[in-house]
Amino acid sequence: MIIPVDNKLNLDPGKVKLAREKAGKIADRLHAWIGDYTTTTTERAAARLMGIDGADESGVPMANVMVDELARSGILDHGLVPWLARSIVAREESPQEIAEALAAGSLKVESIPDCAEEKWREVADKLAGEAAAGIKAVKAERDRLKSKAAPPNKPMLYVIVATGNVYEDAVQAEAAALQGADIVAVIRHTGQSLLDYVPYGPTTEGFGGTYATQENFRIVRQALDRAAQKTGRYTNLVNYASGLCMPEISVMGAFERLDMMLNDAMYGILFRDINMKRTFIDQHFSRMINAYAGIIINTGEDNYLTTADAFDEGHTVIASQFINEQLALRSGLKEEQMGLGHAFEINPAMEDGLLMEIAQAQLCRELFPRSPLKYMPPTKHVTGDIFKTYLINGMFNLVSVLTGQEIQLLGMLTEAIHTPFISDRYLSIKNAAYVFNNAKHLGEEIIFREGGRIQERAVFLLNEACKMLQEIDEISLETAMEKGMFADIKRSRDGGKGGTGVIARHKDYYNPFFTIFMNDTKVEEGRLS
Amino acid sequence: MIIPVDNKLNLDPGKVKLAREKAGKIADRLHAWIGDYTTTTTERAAARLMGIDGADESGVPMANVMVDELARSGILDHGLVPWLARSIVAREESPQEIAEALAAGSLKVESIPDCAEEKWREVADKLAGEAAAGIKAVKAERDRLKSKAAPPNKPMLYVIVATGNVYEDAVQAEAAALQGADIVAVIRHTGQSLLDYVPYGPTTEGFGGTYATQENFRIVRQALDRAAQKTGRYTNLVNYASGLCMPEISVMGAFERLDMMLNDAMYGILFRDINMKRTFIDQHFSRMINAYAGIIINTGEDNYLTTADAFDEGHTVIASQFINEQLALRSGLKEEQMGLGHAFEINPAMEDGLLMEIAQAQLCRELFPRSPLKYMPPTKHVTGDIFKTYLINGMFNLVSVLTGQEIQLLGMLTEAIHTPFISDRYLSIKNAAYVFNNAKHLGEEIIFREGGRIQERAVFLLNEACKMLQEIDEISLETAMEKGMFADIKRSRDGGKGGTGVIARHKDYYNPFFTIFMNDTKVEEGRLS
Amino acid sequence: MNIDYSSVKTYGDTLNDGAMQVSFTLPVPAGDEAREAARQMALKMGLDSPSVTEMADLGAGFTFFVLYGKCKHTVDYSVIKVPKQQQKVMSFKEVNELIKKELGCRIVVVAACTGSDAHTVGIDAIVNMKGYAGEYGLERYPEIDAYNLGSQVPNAELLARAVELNADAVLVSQVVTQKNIHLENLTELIELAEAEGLRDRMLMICGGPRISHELAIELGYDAGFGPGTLPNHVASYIAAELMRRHKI
Amino acid sequence: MNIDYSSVKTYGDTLNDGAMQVSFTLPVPAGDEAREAARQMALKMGLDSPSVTEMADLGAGFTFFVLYGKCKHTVDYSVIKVPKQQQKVMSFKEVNELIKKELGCRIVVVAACTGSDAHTVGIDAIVNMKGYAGEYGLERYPEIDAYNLGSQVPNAELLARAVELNADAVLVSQVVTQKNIHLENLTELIELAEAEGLRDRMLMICGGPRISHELAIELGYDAGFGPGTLPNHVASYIAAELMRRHKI
Ligand code: B12
Ligand code: B12
Ligand SMILES: Cc1ncc(COP(=O)(O)O)c(C=O)c1O
Ligand SMILES: Cc1ncc(COP(=O)(O)O)c(C=O)c1O
Repeated sequence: MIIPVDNKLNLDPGKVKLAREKAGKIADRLHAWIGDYTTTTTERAAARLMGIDGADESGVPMANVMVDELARSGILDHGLVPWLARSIVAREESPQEIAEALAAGSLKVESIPDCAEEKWREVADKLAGEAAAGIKAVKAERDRLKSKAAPPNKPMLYVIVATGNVYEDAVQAEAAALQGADIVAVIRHTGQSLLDYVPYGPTTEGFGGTYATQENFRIVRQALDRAAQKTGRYTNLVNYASGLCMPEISVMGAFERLDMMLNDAMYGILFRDINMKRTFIDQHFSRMINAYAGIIINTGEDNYLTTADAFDEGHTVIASQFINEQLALRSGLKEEQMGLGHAFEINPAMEDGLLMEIAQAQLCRELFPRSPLKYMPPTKHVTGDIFKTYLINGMFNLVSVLTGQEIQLLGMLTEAIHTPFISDRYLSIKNAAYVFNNAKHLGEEIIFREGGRIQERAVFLLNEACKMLQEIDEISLETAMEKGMFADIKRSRDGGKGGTGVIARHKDYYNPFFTIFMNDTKVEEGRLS
Repeated sequence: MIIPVDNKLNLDPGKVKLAREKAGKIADRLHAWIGDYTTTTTERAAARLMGIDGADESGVPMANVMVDELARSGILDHGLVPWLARSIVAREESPQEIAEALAAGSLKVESIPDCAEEKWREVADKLAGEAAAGIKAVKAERDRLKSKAAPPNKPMLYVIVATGNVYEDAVQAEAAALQGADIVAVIRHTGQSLLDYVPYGPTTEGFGGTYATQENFRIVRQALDRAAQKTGRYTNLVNYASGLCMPEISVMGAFERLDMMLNDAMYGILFRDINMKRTFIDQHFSRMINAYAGIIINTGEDNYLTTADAFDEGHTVIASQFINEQLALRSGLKEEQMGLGHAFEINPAMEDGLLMEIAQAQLCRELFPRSPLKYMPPTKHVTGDIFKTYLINGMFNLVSVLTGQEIQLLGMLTEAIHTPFISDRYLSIKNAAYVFNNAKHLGEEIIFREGGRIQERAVFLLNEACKMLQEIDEISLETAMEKGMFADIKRSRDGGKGGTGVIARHKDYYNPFFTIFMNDTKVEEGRLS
Repeated sequence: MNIDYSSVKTYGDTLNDGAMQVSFTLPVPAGDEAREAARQMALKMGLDSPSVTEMADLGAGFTFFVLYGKCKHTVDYSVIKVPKQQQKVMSFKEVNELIKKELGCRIVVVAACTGSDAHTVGIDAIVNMKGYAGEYGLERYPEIDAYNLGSQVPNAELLARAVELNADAVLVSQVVTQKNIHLENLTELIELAEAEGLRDRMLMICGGPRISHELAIELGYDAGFGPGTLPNHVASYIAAELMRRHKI
Repeated sequence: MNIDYSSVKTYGDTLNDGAMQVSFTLPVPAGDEAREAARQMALKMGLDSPSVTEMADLGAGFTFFVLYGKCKHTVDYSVIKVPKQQQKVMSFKEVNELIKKELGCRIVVVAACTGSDAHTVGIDAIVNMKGYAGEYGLERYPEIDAYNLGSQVPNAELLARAVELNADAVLVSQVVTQKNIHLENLTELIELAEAEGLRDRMLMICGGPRISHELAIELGYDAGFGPGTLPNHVASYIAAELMRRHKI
């Protein structure tokens, strides 16, 4: 996925290096404490990895039942795996059977006898190894399917479905694939990100979207695979990890062959008021899973420009991308898996606004040359004038092909009106297909005047991002968010939802997946700053 | 109106010079015989200039009555003015009174006695001088109104109205002006170009448009002047001179303060099958009138790309522009008055088609740096998918602002469906206003890669145009049109409509306006090739 | 998804939601009353919950609207029958071979864009050598003699030439449709042919951007061709239909 | 042009031509029958001479259409009356002066985006310091005490805070409108206020992209504000209305 880019913007490599270094230090400062904690959802994710699935009679997922029990009995700080492994040794049952016994009340946490560390470790590592192998198999299947499929569009066409009924979603996803979409995302039910569990089973009455459940993942994945047989192309499936269940949803994604996941703690903090500590810890494990599963993550910097002004705050996106890159590297993600977010959100009424968009998009491209950037369409400033919206979306597509973006969220005709109709997606795909083809090599042909408005803007953005990173390095990322340095939104360090799910690790804490995943996804020499 | 342009395309100035020289020779070859002839409409135009207006009971315009009578009596080869002047001397009546007497049958052509040349010349020159002064006054009024008005958009926004009812046209023209149009054209009734007279009075039941009549010109001019008082901007009015009455309609335009006129003999030959000789003679006088009246002409090269393929035949547009430029100079038009036509008509399904459009538009811009190019929108390849049409029109607007065009015919949402609705114009103006503003200085910021696809295409077009001009120089323009070298259309040298209206001039032929107009509109040193 | 084809509704993102987009202009000044008028118009059309998403002042007392609503009408799709050309489309080569082998004589075709219509691109695409979208035009078919009379040809002249050339098929193009001029003109041509007793002597075929086979049949033609037609579509039809008529 | 406002038709380029554009999807496979179904749908809506200008296969058995036709319905524009806010819009300075001079005490305003709706940009535009489109927000008004509770605030909590702060006006924003959730939520708030006897103690004002003053009145609010609202519009209304109520 490496797109060759020249230095069209006359950027100072020293500045780029500086930004990366500062971002590295900011990430290190977070990672200095992230490893000291676990969270409820991290442990639930481990449970899911160990094969625990399903929900009890009242709909509480087994993973929650188990983790709640361990928390109640005060041993969650050791991690879920040790206890589970010991139970397996003691009862010679499967993880699922143990969970069900716990749920049924027929088994008490305390009733499991201790055993030699060696012994339960062996059981734990074996099960974990099998789980990891399962994920690898899914990854291999994806690689196989992709390698025999026709190559995707460039940039790739990404559309969303959001009906609230997974069966309707599946039909629409299939139609989108037939229309030429490379990527389909199923929007989540409003507010799922604030649920401290993952709903179970298929959704037929969602609101504003469909729950991210493993069954829903499976249903839509099948629909897209079906479409792939007709089109000979591979359609990527996307869902959302961000929220209170980041690692769990990542596990589900790894199992069900999702191809991309939105995965961003900063998004959760700023836009869903999630507790900082909680979500940074969750993000780390969650991204490790994504990394191992070969899933591309999407980060949420684009959202900043819906609450803050896209022209005034363009540099905050750049700064955040640097931070997200460093954080992602520390979770084992390759740059090729980092769909760093940005957006075309400058007020269309702005004189020379298009030049500013080109500058920002080209800057992202040059700063992160190996990353498949996720480029979000105009949303905030589009109106009920659907014709104009269609046109602005076309300009967005033009900037994308001109600057070599990779993941192109398509703008919808009715963005200002309602969640997309089936025809809106079709029209958006036609829009992009026309522009991408008609301007295919424009990027190769066009050079920006030295010292001109475009170069100047890019240089300015990079400078401002550097300054911002320098400041954040001094005050810490948490303080920066307290001060409202991103998205014009202030969040207090200890406030937000989900803080109670954070648990300091015991010195004997054990989770085999950390090792397995991190060993597999070694970051290339010299990439970590 | 001079737009500064760098040599962005790496053009060979020698080639440009060569093209101009060849075009000059082609024009000279036409002008070697044009001056030997007059035509019925040329003489009718002279009648109109001398103040003859109105129509007889059966609707035949006075100018036609008079010219027909002179033709019948075999003295039209002397021109209309000598006889008219002699009648004035003899009868001490106004030109109009004389025309009416002729129409009523109370006066016979032959009954006017001869008189000393000096005497009738004095009368003729005086009347002609007054007519010319009248036109100058109209021009001065235009200059006054423009100087106090806000400056137009850049490129200027040009829309058409085509209701068939001049009163409905007037409302729609006014609305368009209020919406921000800089230029409004009233489309002509289908087939008017083949009428060998100009209809009289207001039109209320036109088909596909409204007749070009002097009354209609006046009604719409007033509507636009009314709008100007509200907007503080000047809205230019356009109509069509091309056809069998080129000079007459130009006279009407000069009287009624039209600001632009479509004026192209080659268009008439190719697209209306008008006799070559006839229309080249007509065009000469007609353009002299436009030149004197300060009217900008629009040429019709854009039409070639509706019958011929825009990619394959792009160079024919360039060649024709060179020829039209040289012809126009020979009629006294300044380059600033030459709205040379070109168009955005490459199939939108073509890979890199946009790059090809940029190359062609930039080439036109650099070859004719002082001329207000008339840029026509996509028409042939747009479909009933109005959303896509709107988008393609936006790309057209983008190319226009990027390459510094001046007269931008706005593409209509419903181009493939019907003549424009009132809302289509509004949407087209919004489209252009957004793109022109949002990409205002894009042209200043963007450079084309040396030897890249865009430069290569432009150089290729210029080379092909040169070759074509060379060939035409050898075989003559008439032969070139016989061979179908323009628009994929073949026209025989002596065929076509209106050939009988061509009359070889008598050695005593006299038309004072030729001298008055040409003396006034001296072409700058060194411009004629 | 279980679609009841006897009662189909428009679809946004959920079966039977009735979603629909509308845009129009009203000759009233922009404002709250105008918006309400637009809403009422939509209600009269059978749109529930109409929502004006854009109102724009066009100046001079006109206002433009974009509106979404939920259409309550249903259509019985299950009973719709549309007349169609039956024969399959053949390639240039296949058509020529068929004519040569089965018909045994060359086909004569006369084409024009008639009336005041001056649009030649469509008919040229079908008839001229060069053809359209990579498909050769009828002039290039060795087994077809094609005559293209050009544009603005009077209907009577077209028929006269067809008789003169003993044409097997007459092709007429109509592009301008303002005030339904194409319908008038096509009807005139058919009536003329009938009056002169020529109607059954040749295939009468029309085409243009607003022509469908169905419309053509209604107007009394043998076939009609719309946007996207390629020369071989027409050639296939003519060859197969002539064979059918000659009972080959 | 002589427009009969008691019977207004849609307008393309000639008075009363009824021109209208429509687009929709049908859950039927693309083809001639689909096109005919679209035409029939248009006829049912009252569109004469419907013409499908675009038909696109959306895959999976759906087809999209763009269609033009001539709408035969008319609307009586002359009798339309729309409830409107009466007072004129004042500037930041004028509002503050008015409050200071005439009301004599600061106005307390409590604002939130309630229910599951998490869109804060709209309410922030009205309330926050920074304001919107160059107009200061209510927080900046020296004579107004504005409290912005943010998003996803339960209706009950908003009311409780309003009582606690002795608010003169409650501002509620609703942006998400899917399945009419905004109507449900706004109705709940009013009913809650009435049940608690608070309704007449404070101005109840709502806003959002699909809110109009008319709709607000219908729902039992004092005023409603839609797209393009600026802070001073709201401030003007509140100040003037409070004066009216206090009979100043
Ligand atoms: C090119 C063009 C012109 C050129 C024509 C050049 C020429 N020699 O043909 C020029 C610039 C000269 C021109 C002039 C005018 N035009 Co014009 N023109 C067009 C345009 C842009 C494209 C038409 C075209 O060539 N399409 C491409 C061809 C390949 O498609 P097609 O015709 O549909 O043909 C295909 C099929 O329909 C079918 N087909 C067609 N005919 C036949 C016949 C048979 C027998 C068969 C089997 C198949 C068949 O096969 C073809 C290939 O698939 C259209 C807008 C548009 N985008 O459609 C306007 C358009 C057709 N023009 C229009 C008008 C009004 C005019 C003028 C009257 C304007 C004026 N007042 O000056 C003039 C006068 C022309 C006249 N008297 O008829 C209107 C018609 C409005 C209406 N619906 O009635 C249109 C729609 C533009 C608009 N929105 O206003 N025009
Ligand atoms: C920005 C945005 C977001 C941001 C919100 C950030 C934030 N903190 O606000 C983010 C990215 C987080 C977001 C998320 C979602 N969004 Co959102 N979002 C938008 C977007 C692009 C712009 C809204 C906006 O800010 N407009 C600008 C402001 C200034 O305009 P405004 O709200 O109309 O406010 C003005 C007036 O209405 C008025 N006003 C508004 N409120 C009030 C109140 C009072 C008292 C007064 C007087 C005036 C007033 O004054 C304001 C200034 O003039 C719209 C699409 C669009 N272009 O409209 C979608 C949109 C609103 N979102 C939508 C959806 C579905 C969602 C999600 C549910 C999607 C999902 N499932 O994940 C989520 C979840 C949010 C939730 N739980 O509510 C849909 C709603 C569909 C519908 N009609 O129901 C929309 C229309 C997009 C779409 N087409 O799908 N979104
Ligand atoms: C990074 C990221 N995660 C998640 C989401 C969606 O989150 P929610 O389901 O909370 O709306 C978004 C929204 O656009 C996002 O950008
Ligand atoms: C140069 C020129 N003259 C005249 C016309 C219009 O001529 P007519 O009225 O014959 O359609 C055009 C059409 O676009 C044109 O380009």
